[in-house]
Parts: sequence; structure tokens; C-alpha cells
Amino acid sequence: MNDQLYQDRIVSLAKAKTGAGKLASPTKSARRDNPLCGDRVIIDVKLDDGGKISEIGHQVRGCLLCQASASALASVAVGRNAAGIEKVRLDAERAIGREEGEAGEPFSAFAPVKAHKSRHECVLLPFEALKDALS
Amino acid sequence: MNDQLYQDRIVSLAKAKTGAGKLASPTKSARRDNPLCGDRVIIDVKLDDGGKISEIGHQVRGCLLCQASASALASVAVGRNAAGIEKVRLDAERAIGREEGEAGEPFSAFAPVKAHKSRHECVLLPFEALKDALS
Amino acid sequence: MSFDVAAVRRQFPILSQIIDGQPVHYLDNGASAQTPDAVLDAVRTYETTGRANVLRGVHRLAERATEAYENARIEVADFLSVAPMEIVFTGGCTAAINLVAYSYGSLLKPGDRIIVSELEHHSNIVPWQLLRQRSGIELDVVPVTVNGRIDLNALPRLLTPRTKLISLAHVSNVTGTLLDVHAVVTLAKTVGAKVMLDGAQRAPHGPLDLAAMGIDFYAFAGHKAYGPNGIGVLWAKSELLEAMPPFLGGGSMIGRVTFAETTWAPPPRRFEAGTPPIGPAIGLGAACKWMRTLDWNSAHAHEMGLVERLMDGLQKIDGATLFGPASTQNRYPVVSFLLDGVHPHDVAQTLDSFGVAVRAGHHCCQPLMDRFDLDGTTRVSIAPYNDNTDIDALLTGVQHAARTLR
Amino acid sequence: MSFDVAAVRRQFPILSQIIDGQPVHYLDNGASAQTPDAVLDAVRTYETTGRANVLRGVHRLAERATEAYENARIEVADFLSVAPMEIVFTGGCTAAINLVAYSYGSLLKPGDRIIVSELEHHSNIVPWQLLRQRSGIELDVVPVTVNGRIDLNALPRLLTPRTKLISLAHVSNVTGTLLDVHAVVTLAKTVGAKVMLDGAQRAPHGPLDLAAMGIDFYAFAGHKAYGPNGIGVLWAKSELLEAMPPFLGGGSMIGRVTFAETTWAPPPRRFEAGTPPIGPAIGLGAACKWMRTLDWNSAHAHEMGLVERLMDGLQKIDGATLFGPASTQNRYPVVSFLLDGVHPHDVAQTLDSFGVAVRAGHHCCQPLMDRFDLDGTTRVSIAPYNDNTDIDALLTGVQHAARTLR
Ligand SMILES: Cc1ncc(COP(=O)(O)O)c(C=O)c1O
Ligand SMILES: Cc1ncc(COP(=O)(O)O)c(C=O)c1O
Repeated sequence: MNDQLYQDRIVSLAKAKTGAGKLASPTKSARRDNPLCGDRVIIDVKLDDGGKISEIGHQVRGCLLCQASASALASVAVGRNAAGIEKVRLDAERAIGREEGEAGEPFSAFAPVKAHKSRHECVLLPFEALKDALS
Repeated sequence: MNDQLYQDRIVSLAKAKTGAGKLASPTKSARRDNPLCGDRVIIDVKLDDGGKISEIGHQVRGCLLCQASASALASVAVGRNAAGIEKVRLDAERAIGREEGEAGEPFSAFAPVKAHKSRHECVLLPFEALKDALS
Repeated sequence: MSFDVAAVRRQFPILSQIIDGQPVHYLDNGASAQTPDAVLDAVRTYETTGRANVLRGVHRLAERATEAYENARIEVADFLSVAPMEIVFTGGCTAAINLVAYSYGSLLKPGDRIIVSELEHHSNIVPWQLLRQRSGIELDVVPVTVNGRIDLNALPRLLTPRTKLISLAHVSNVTGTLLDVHAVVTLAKTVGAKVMLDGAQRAPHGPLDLAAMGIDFYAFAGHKAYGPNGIGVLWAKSELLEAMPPFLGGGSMIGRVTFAETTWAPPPRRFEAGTPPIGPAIGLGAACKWMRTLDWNSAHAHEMGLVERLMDGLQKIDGATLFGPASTQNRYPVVSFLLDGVHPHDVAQTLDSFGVAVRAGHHCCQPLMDRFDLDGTTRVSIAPYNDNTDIDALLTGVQHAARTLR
Repeated sequence: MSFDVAAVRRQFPILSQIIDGQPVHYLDNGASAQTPDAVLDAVRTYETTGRANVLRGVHRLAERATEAYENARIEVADFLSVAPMEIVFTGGCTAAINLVAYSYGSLLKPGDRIIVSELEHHSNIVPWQLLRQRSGIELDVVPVTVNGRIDLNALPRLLTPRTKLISLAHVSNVTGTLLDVHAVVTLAKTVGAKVMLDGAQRAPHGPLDLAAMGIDFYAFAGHKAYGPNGIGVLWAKSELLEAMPPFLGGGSMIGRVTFAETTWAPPPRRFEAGTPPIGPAIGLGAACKWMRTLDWNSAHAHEMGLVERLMDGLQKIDGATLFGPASTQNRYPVVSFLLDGVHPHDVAQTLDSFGVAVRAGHHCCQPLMDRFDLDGTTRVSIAPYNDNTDIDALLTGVQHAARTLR
């Protein structure tokens, strides 16, 4: 076995299910599909008057990487606006090798995905959905 | 040089141009094209009351093999009906190896074509046109 | 069982590869099968001794190329027990089905109906949807049973005098189920509908007798049948081909071209516009010839023995369930399964770390997935060169996924 | 001239073949060029180390295959100086032109007009005739000059506000003449027409800068550009691809499939239905990369030097006349000639007996032949690996034909 991908940190993130579920009355929602693999993410957010996220909920129908990513994202999203989320996305992109530099926490957990190009989109899908929801 | 195809007998048949030209008032005519190579044969015949060929003329716009074949065909066509022409065709097909057996004269001249599959149709085109004219 | 799997494996150079210290357990044959030396050599011989364009050249390389290309047509025809002139080379199985949808489809009238099933591959759905947009035909869909078989009991009530074509998968690429062709043909006859089979998943498992099956069209892909990429086959009855207008325009498919009017060559050339995929066709001819070197009774028994080993093993894994029939009757060696709580992509990715290649996802069958409300399945698809070690490596990997990812 | 033709020749295994005691003088490159070791090796590496279906697999072979396939797209894009996402892989040049005729063509209205020329290959005529039948567009034809060039002086009066597309050969496959693209693009702009070039005969002679040319569509074939059969390229501006509906339906080109409605993937995937010709695409990528290893200034000078040697030699043969321009200006190394009283097929067949491969006939340009009332021509088409011995063997053969067949 050469199991470098599903390391404990990723599995724990996915199992933590931080922010999993619908919001009762979201300010905004967005859904994103990846037609190649069938992954699907719905993100609900409540925004405060300054456009900052005050609550976030995600429904992921997808793989463990997508779930872990949604969890990780939810764990750091509250209090950020669209620009703040872009910064967090940079961390995720760094972790998977799409951007230069060191990835911040908790996204460094995704470093093992770097070698698996076909799975990069799984990590980024929740970010795409959240971007749509914030725009 | 490995020139086995254009032997003297074929070249002579072509140059003889036996039967080349239009008939003034043919009983029947037919035209055949080979779309792959662009060869074109028009055959005119005069038939007697018994359906036998009394006169034949051919206009060939095509290669030397096609010209030689039309010449050879014209040299033996007079006095034959459709069935008789079929027998002659058998000689041509024997010469190029499409049928078993020894080819009669003058078609044995076409034996060098046997090895050149892409040219078989050149030899047979005048026969096709004559068949149409007789049918 | 006299099947010598080691002897077969030796003919496939890729199977002896070691990647990251692991052997290759290739169980993704339904997506693309591997290719034997016989095919690689045939293509290489063409490329290095007889490469030229076909049909129109008189020089020796062109004669060699033309002969090799037309021999490939004969090999394919022999494999399918049909006449060579009924074999049209296309770019793939998808291209073959699209050829029918465009050419035969152009003969249909608004309100004419085509029947497909719920388990079809997108390649046997979307071409008809595009035809529907172009020309106002209607599509009817035969449902599938809970076992993942096309429900032929539901077919009669879909048949109408307007039904012109029934196009179904010969073997499902998700469940491996074999169609009851005789039943379909019998029903189709009652309304005069033509029958087309998508043979992508059947052709890789041995020779066929299409003429005896009573069908009208058959399509399959070279790369799934041990041949190269970029080649597929459409077979159709010659009277149908004769009646069909051209699809693509270009060299070789013409009779005479003028700007005012152009006439068409007879089939199969009418449907092979431009320079055909000569090398790939030669490779596919070699693949068909290679397939006929196997004894398919024992090869099929070998394949289905592996399916049984797989099903037995999965049954012992907590949370693993089969999608599709649990028997090996009327089926070919394609098996889909689910692992409760683990996404199919994660199963497949874990298997990769054990050197096992499978496919996960919707398998280009989104309507089937929707019908069963699934994200996808993990699919194991077997070829004659697979052996017990492949299945065992897979089972070990699934166990690992079950243990670590839930 | 620093061009090392011997070094180039060594890379093409077929050129060192001896057939019936004779070396191969391959001067039929316009029909299909030969392929170098670099291409053969790239395809073999895929077949024996990374063969799998692309895009959807997560296992290592699938990752290798996908990466190789997408790298091929980048190689082709670099060769053409365009963006990879604007490259659509097709089954050939003919398939690429048909893609435009079906997809872009479906956006046209009855009465819209398309301009082609009298010297076009059937592949750039028949697809538009089929479109005319489908949708009532009109075709206009630019005549050719006595020299075998597209007569651009005649173009302005064909232009109307209904002219939507001008589709012309970049280089003629009969006369080798190069189109004045700048003039065509300038004229097209006056009525807002798109410009498509059939680059089948230009692409094999070095890199292009399509973005700088101001055109909209470009098509070429892999097998004429030292790549495998079964692969071709359509380039189109991304905004055009975005606006174009799908052509073939099947796997990979979809967004989401339901029986009620199906959505499409973005380009280029929208136009690559089904399993693409993966191996052939990888081979073409290697061919494009290989072409960029040559210094095309000296390669072109070498090719045109051979054209001069050929033209000089033909001038000395009684009864031989050139068809097309007698100069090497604005042309590529394709030369047609006639031998008075000897049919082109007989010339070509005689040349074959000298080991020389050329092509004779209408070259899929019947309208051009009709315009000059010709049965056909004998065509010499040259690649960088040709040398003086090839031309000299050809001249000897033509002399022999002139002496014996008249
Ligand atoms: C100018 C031109 N256009 C189009 C084509 C068609 O290319 P293919 O037959 O490879 O599709 C050719 C070659 O035959 C050609 O020379
Ligand atoms: C059942 C079925 N039909 C059609 C296809 C399409 O074949 P291709 O993608 O080779 O054109 C496939 C394979 O993907 C298949 O499994």
C-alpha cells in the first residue's frame, strides 16, 4: 500500500463535519456541481451588515476530500467577507500546490492531495460554491 | 527499376487504339466512371437483330491500362452478344488473377497487372461500360 | 478450466509494469482495456514499413496500406460474422452512434419515436436528444428493474407504429447485465422498428454473430476491445447503409464533385469521409484477430470465476453492497458496488494506493444514478488477463477503506 | 544552408527501408507524411506504461493518460501560438471542418452565404454542400488564376452582408500556392465574415502564429504533420467555441444529463464527445514538439531548393509541363505536373517501379481539375527529410515514362 492521501488529519476534518447542514434562513445560498465526478456542494451563509459571514452551513454530496474541505472552510469562515475568504482559498491552493508558498492552518492538511491532480477540484469545490454565494 | 507492368504488349494494345472513337448512330451507349481515379469510358455499340455486336466504338479518358483494355475488348467484341462478352471478361479477370485459369488472347497481355491491385479496376472499366450498354 | 491466464498476461507488456514498487492490478477494462503485443506490432509494422494514405495511391506503400486497411475490415467483419462491406470504421463507439443519429436520423419525421433505456451510457442518450432538437422526434425510456436490468416487461407498452428505432446497451457498463436481444428483436418486429445495440461492453468478450441476432445496427469501440484509441465500428445491414445519406463530407465518400451537385460513393466509403484512422483500424483488425485466438468458453468461465470471487469477497466486507444482480447468469464481468459511508471516489483512490485500478463515479450513466439516487458506484471491470491476485488486491483495498474511511 | 537532412532522415525508420532492392523515395507527403521515432516512442510509452481512459479515472494510469493527453493539447497550442483551451481534438482535418459545418453552421440562417474557392479539397467543399442541403445557406466560389492561385481580385464582388464565413485552403494541395491571408482577413472584416483556413498542407511545414493572423478557425490533420492517423485539430477563437452548440453527443461533453434536458460542458470538452483519440493525440503532441526542434528557415529553404531542382529537371523533359506557378515565391513544396500523352496514373506507376512514391489523379479536387479540363496531375509533395536523391530518382522515372509510354 502507498496510502499517502487519506491521512488522519484529512479524515478527521471530514468526520468533524464542522458546519454541516442547512441554515434555517440564510442570507444567500449557492450550489456547485462538478460534472466530471458528480460532487455537489450547497453552501448557505448568513451575512452581517458589513457583508461578513456570521453563520455558515454546507451540504456536501461528495467525496471525503470535498467534505474535509467544506469542514475546514466552515471552521474559519465566520467573521470573514469575500476578500477574507479569498485569502483562505489561497491557503487551500497552496496546500495542493497550485500556488507558491506555505499553506496556513487547517489547510496544510491537504498537502497529500498535491500529487493527485484529478482530485484538486474536490478540494476547491466548496470554495467555488461559497464564492458564488458571496457574489 | 522494377518495371514489370508496362510491358510491350500492353503498350502496343493501347497505342493500337482498336475501336477508338464514337459511332455515328449507335444502337446503345453507356458511360462508366471510376470516381477513385477519375477514369471515364464511353462505349457505343451497334447491335444486329440477334443482339450481337456489329460495330463498337470507345472513348477512353483514362490511363494506359484502361486504353489497352478497351482496345483489346474492341478487337474481339464484334459478333458477340452479352453472354459472349461475359466470356471475354472472364479472360480479363483470369489475366489479373481474379479468376482461376488461363487467360485467352489478347488478354494474357494483362498478366503483369495481377500484382497491382489498385489498377485492376482500370482493366475492368471498359467491360463495365459495355455491360451497361448491352443491358 | 484450461484457461492459461499467465500465457495471456505475458502478451500485455503494461501488465508487467511495477509502479512505485507495486504491480499493476488493472480492473478498469470497461473504461479502456489494455492492448497486446500483436496489436502494438501490427500498428508499428504499418508505421515503419507501409505507412501511406489509402485507396488512391498507386505506389507500393499505398498498396500495402490499402491492403492492411481493408484486411482490418475483413478481420472485424469475421469477428462479427458479417460482410466486410457492412463495416464502417468510425472514430469510436460514440462516433458510430452519432453517425446513425445524424444519417439514419435524418430520414425520420417529427413525431417518430426512438426507445432507449434508463441504463444507457450518455453516448446512447445524448445523440438522440440532439436529434430530437434537430428534428422533433420523441424519446421513450424503458425503465430498469431493481436489479439493474432493462425491464423488458415495460417495453411493449412503449411500442407504437411511430417507433422507428430501439437502441439499447447489449451489456451494461455499470451492472454488466446482458440484454435479452431475442426478446427485443421479437417485440421490435411487431411494429417494424429497427434495433441498434451499443456493444461497447460486449465486444471485448469474444466473437459475435450479428447476422443471426436479427438486429440492424451494432456499435463498439476499439480501445475497449484491446485495440488502439481513435477507432470504432458501426455495423449496419447493407440495405440500411444503402438507404442512408452521408454524414460527414470530404474525400473518398464522393462519387463526383461539382459545385452544383455532388454524388456519393457506395457504402462503406460513403460514411468514411477523409483519410480514415488507418493505423488505428489496422490495430483493431489485429485486436479482433487476437481475440479469436482465445477459447472464449474458457475465457468467459475464467472471467466469471473472478466475478464470483469478487462477489464472495465483497459479501464478507461490512458495509459493502452490490449494485446490480448478485448472480453471474446473463451477465458479463462488470460489477458495481457501494461501500456504506464511503464515497466511491475515495474507495477508488484507496484502491489505487494498493496498485488497483478501478473506476468510480456515474460511469456516464447519470440517469441510472438518478434513478437509484446514487452519487456513483465503484466499478470493477474484468478482462481475460485478470487473475486472482487482482481480485484479492482489490478486496484488501476495500477492506482497508472500510476500516479507515468510515 | 545549415540544414542536416541526413540527421533528419535517421529519425524516420521507414526511410531506411529497402523494398524489392530499392530505397524508398517518398514524395507523397501531401497525402500522408512519415512519422519520426519521437512520435512512435511517445505513443508506445502511452500504450505500454500509461494506457487508460482520460478525465474521469483517479488511478495512476488514468492520471498519466490524462496528463499526457492534456500536455498534447499544450504542445499543439504552442505550435499554433494559441491557448490550449482553444484546441479541439478531432478525428482528422475532414472531421474538424465538418465540426464547424455542423456546429457553427447550425447558427446560420437560410440565405446566409459561405465562400470557398475553386481549388479547395473536397473536404472543404462537401461539408458546406451538405450544410446547404440542411439549412438553405448559399455557396459562393472564388475562381483560380491560370497559375493555380485563388484569385483574390475576384473576392470583393462576392462579399455581401450575408457572407458569414470564408473558408479557404491556406496552402493548395495541388499547386502548393500560399494564400494571402492578410488580404482575405482584411476583406472579410469589411462585411464581418469569419475566416477559416484549411491548414492541412501548411501545418507540416513549421510553427504558426494563428493569433496574429486575425483568422477565426484553423483545421489540420495529424497524419500529414508527422503524427498518427485518426487525429486532427480544430482551432477556433474561444468566444466562437463558447457560442457554438455541440456537434456529437456522448460522454465528457455534458454538464448534467437527464432525459428531459441535458446541459453542455465548456469548450473544448463540449466538442470532444466520447473517449477521445488519446494515443493519436499524444502522438500529434510529440509531432508538434518534434517539428519545433527543426530550424524552419533552413528547413523551408531546403524544401524549396528541392522544388527548384525538380522544376529545373522537369523543364528538360520533353512533354513535361508544370501545373501551377513556375516560381518558388509564396508557395510550399507541393508541385503538380503533366506529361503530355501519358496519363498521370501511368506516370505514378512508372515512378513506383523506380522506388518513387508520388500521387496522381484529381487529389480530391475535382472542381479544380474540371476548371482546367484535366484528368488529373502527377503530384510531388516534399518534406524536410527528402533529399536530392529523391528528386533525381523521380526525374529519371519521368524520363523513362516519357520515352516508353508515348
Ligand atoms: C488541403 C487539404 N484539405 C483537407 C484534407 C483532408 O485531410 P484528411 O483526409 O486527413 O481529413 C487534405 C488531405 O487529404 C488536404 O490536402
Ligand atoms: C456502454 C457504453 N457505450 C458507449 C461507450 C462510449 O464509447 P467511447 O467513449 O469509446 O466512444 C462506452 C464507454 O465509455 C460504454 O461503456
